[in-house]
Amino acid sequence: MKSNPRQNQVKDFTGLESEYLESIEGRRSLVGYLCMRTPVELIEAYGAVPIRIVSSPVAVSSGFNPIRNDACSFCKQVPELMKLDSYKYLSGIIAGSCCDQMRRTVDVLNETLDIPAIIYSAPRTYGQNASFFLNEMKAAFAKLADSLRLTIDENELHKAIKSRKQLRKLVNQKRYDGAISAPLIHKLAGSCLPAEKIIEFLTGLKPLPVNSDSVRLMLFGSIPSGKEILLIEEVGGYVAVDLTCLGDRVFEIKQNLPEEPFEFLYKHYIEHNNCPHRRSYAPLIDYAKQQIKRGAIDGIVYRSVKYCHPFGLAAKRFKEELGMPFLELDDDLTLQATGSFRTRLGAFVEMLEAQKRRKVAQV
Amino acid sequence: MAGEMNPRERWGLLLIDEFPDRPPVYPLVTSHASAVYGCDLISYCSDGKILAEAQLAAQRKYGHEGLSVFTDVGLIAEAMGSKYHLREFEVPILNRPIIEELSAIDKLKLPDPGGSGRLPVYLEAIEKLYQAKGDVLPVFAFVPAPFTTAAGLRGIEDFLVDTITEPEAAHQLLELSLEAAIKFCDECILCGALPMLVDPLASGSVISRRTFAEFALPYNRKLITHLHRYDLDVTLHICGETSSIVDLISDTGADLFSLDKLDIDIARSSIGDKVRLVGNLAPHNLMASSGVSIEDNCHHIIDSGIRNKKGFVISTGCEVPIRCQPEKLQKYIKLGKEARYE
Amino acid sequence: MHIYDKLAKAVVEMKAAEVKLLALQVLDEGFPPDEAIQKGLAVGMQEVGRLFSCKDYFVPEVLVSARAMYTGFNILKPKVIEGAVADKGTILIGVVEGDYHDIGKNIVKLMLEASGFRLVDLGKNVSVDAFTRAVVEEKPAIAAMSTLMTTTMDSMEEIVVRLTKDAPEVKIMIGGAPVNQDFADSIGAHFYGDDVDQAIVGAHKLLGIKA
Amino acid sequence: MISQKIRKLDNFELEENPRQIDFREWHRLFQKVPEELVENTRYFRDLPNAEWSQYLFPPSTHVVSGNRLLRKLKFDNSLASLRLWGFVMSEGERIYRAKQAGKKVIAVMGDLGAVTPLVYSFPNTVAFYPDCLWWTPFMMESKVLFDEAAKFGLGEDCCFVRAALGAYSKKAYFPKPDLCIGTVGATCDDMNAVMSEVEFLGYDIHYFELPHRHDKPQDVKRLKVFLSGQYEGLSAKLEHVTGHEFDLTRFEETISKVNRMRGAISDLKGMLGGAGSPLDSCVRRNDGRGSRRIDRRNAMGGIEMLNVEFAPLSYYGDLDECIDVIEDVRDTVKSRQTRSVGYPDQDIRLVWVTPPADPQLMNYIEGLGGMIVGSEYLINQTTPQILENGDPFDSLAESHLSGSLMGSMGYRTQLVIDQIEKSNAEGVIISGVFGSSHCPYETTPIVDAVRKKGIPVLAIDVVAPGKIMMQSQIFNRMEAFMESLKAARRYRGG
Repeated sequence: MKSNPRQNQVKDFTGLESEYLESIEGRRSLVGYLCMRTPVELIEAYGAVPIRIVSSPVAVSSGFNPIRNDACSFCKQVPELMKLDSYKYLSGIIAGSCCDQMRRTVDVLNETLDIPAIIYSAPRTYGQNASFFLNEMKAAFAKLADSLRLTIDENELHKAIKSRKQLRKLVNQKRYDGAISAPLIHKLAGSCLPAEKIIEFLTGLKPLPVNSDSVRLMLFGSIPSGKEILLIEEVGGYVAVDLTCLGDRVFEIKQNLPEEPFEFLYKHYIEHNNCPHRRSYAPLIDYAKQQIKRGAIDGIVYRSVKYCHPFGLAAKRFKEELGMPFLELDDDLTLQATGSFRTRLGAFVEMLEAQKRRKVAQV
Repeated sequence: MAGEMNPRERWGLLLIDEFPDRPPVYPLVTSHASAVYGCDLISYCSDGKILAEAQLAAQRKYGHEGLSVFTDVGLIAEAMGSKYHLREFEVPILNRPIIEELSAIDKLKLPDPGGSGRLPVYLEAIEKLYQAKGDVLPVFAFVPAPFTTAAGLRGIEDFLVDTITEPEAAHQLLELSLEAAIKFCDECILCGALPMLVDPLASGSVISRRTFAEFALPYNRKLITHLHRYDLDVTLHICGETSSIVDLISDTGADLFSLDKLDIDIARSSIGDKVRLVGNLAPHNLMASSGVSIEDNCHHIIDSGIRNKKGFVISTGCEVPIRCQPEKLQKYIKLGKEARYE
Repeated sequence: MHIYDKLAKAVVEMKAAEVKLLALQVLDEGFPPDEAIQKGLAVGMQEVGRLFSCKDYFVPEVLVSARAMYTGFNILKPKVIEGAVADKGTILIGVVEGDYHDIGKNIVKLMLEASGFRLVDLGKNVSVDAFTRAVVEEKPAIAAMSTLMTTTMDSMEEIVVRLTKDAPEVKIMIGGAPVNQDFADSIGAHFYGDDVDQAIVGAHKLLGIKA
Repeated sequence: MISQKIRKLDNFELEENPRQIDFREWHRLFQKVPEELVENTRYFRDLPNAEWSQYLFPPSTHVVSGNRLLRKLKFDNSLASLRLWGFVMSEGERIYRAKQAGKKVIAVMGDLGAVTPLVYSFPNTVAFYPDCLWWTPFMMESKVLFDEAAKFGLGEDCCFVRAALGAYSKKAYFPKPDLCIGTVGATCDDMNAVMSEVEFLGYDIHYFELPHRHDKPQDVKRLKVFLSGQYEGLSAKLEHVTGHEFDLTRFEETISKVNRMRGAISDLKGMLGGAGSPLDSCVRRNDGRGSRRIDRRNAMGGIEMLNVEFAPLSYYGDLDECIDVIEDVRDTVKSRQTRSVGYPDQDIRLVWVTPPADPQLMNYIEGLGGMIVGSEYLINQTTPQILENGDPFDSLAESHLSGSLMGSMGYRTQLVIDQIEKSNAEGVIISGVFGSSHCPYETTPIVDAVRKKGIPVLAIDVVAPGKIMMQSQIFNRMEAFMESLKAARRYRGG
């Protein structure tokens, strides 16, 4: 069987991650986080390892789950995910209050887990209430650190911020070059590795050949499990931009941010966040349009998690305003959903390929 | 299309002095519904279920913005004992009035809305229409006004003569007709319909301003005052020429005036700041035989009506003829729906 | 005041009892009854017609006046010698099928009679067949029909079509609330009258005689 | 000046004994109300010659304008309740009239009544609560507003508050607001999505940030300072919109009125909740066939109380009149309790959790013998007395902090437990809404906590209008629940 360079990338990277986690086992606390509105640098500055909690299409035998069926499929899954090996060893959980459901999920975690789960508020308005929300963020971390008996290392904080900045720059460049594939960006976005290690890994990466005939897709929407990216590749599509909260958006470089570390983290992670729960639709649509242009996108795969209000309820608005071929995958995170997604993605990509061929022929 | 109002919403705004996107388009599609539905008028007038189904069929076909429960102006008189003649393809007519001698007035009984004459037919129709479409379409119950009912009890000619020769008896009859109307209106309201008073005989083509002021107006006013206790907006329809009494219409307290043969400009300048106008394409324009185009005739009505200060409903001057040409009615409704405020 | 004028006045003032007394007085005092009808009752009715036209009088007033007039008429008519009354021509009148409203028709009939026409009244709810048959049989100079209801306008059209074929010489006039000149033109009626006044003028015009 | 005697209606008795009547009967009872009283129920009493401002009408009036559910409901037969319904049902028109009369119309979204006192402390303003439009589809038994919201992609997996978006889009349910205030943060996600769409439709929204509530005192203090700042910012915005400066005297007057209203509501809840266990409150009464136990009976209907409890969200567009209307209800209940009269056959004590969008459910349980003695309608922030004579914004912040929705699940659960204890409830009904952002999380913990206290609980999801089959299932469950409560009482020897 021919080896797939993209999958090899991912395999190599996850290998690196496992190695790292083994190397620190028992020596550092693992802190889970639920939303990309979490400044991972801060977790690192406390000497802990940030573990992104990602949805999984693998059914978990539930036992008791106090969350009812009509809750966001991801949130509903979180208490069950905690029983998986990947999250069993977490010492604590932290989350920016990205939506009501997430807030409630943290409540449930507090009821069902022995480890602390902490949430801090995030604003919808920009600028005017910054100092309060910045303090909320600081206080939440301090509270978590307190219960985990961790102390902050200011030097580590500076270092982490600096290397993350470097990382973002590098990721953007390599992604543009085509050296970083979409499955890999998904892994990078949720990686527990310190920035230096990721940089080290990326530096050696060579641009991968891209089939210029492939349809270029933008993945948009709420937290993906990663399987949809693989499915898109499987049916011959190319994810040129990943605007989910586990994709290119994580590595976005934001302009004119303050130097002071906490202020920087607050602005970068919390305030300037393109999530429909905390932003009006108009700037979000502009933002998506820019990304569509930048990535020369042919079509959009919009992923919404079933009963996710921020993304689910915004889907129609985006579809109408972006004026592009648009496929909505409403994922309830079951294995059955995967099967139907494959079929639907296949049809979508085929349709776009046909369109593209017609366009080329016309030229 | 997002943001489009439905008839209920449009009427709702109109009735609180707000201007919706456009005036409601509500031609008086009454017995014509039987033609759309394909039933004879005897069943239409005597079976509430058929009346309702015919109204719904007509509304589906034309998309006009209100349901009308109406058979004939003798309804209450019949319920009080006058004999009416139901005919297959024409509206019922008075056969034999109950009050042939004035002395019989004392023996006259108020009708029972649940059992007298065809009143239950009406109520059943209202109930069915309200259940089916009441959330999006207002249901109008056409209730004969006291003056018209009194004429039905006494015979038209005799009643008109009474107004001059036996005014006291006429008032007595009117008083009873008023009570009957109040009783029946109350029931219509309970079933979900907005009463619309029809007073064809109080027309300026038939009686003088003086007769109107003495015999029609006070009873209409009392009836409307009663309905106003429920905070309901009442429509008064008077057939024929009404220029001589138009200024008295606002004295009845009617919130909407459905005008027939009266230039809408006159109505507007006379009572337009107090009363919403409903009107008034002449029904003969809708007949197949009419040579004139709908466009020519409706522009003046719509353009003038829409400027009425208190609001306007695009309608016909009187009932749409049973044998109206559907294409013409459709055309009128289409043009009406193209009208816009601002 | 001459007794004829008194009769006319009593008719106008809608005083049936007075008309009755005056009519009896006419006979008592030996006035020619046809003259009393013509110069008294008819003049009164014409005045009523005028008042009706200028909207001083309305249907109730006309009805009461007419009742007063008939009180006198019924007393005087039996005493009239045949042929003494002028005859401007015969008019056949009726309300078309489907309509039972005949007040308007009755008033028009009354006024035309008062103007010296001979009237044949078919009544109300007259079918197309009955109307046509009557015209063919009676051979009137004018056939007049009315309706108050939009629902019956079709019958009017049908009658006109039949008459044009079966009795081409008869003049047709129409009236009634829902119809108008356009409608009259479209069905081919010879005259449309908006009110009683016009009906009288029209009848004279159609027959080319002076009012 | 209108004399107090005429404004207060409770001197006039429609019927001596309380009972629940349908709208037909009410329609007939209404005929007995003297003309004078009808004419003197007016909103916007400050406006002269506002003949449209009467509001005392029977439900049949509102049936005619399409509120079809009213035909299925049962209402309390007092004049105070009649007046309450008339006042509540005329709110839509009232907001339009306010705008016509030049008042500033302020939409208050997502906040559930916390910022309303500030809005009314500016002259010539009325507040309304668009979220409440969720009742309209039920009242009209119509999908119109839901269908409209669906055009924006807000379908069945979104809470019923999506009706508010439909109303914004249709522009036929309230006039264009002069200002929309949108509370964001620790409120519902679905309302947040509604607000985003409303903003996209071109409405200007002033966002009021509401961080979630912490339980530790020092955190609460920090929050209070922040909320106080939010109020200050909102006040500045209101100054701009109304063209009037914030005035402390006027503010204090308003707050004292709001407190009076909140006080009346709390009195009412207290009276209905009553003291003592259900068994203690049984009295013996000789009815001629020997001595018989008569249980304590319900003195006011659940849906009337729902209307009363929701009054502090927007005061239904007229604070002064609203106080009067509610005090009338309170006085009616007081007089009934003094006379020891109530609805016959209603004595199973229930706490209702989360307002039911469909008032029929509440009516139904009463028909089965239930009386609603306590409630947790997610509006705890509208219940405390606002501190008078303190710093205005601090006082508002302080009362805001008691909110039901902004705290944790545990906090809300505790509020429910408090209600149960206060009212000696025998059962709890939780009426959730499918697709809302908090019901799926709260229901189970509340159910567990209540059961732990040995109180049976019935959790249902309110069914959208028109789904008859699903609704009858809920009715069946209610029947079974009430049967079990009655059996439990027999078992205890009640």
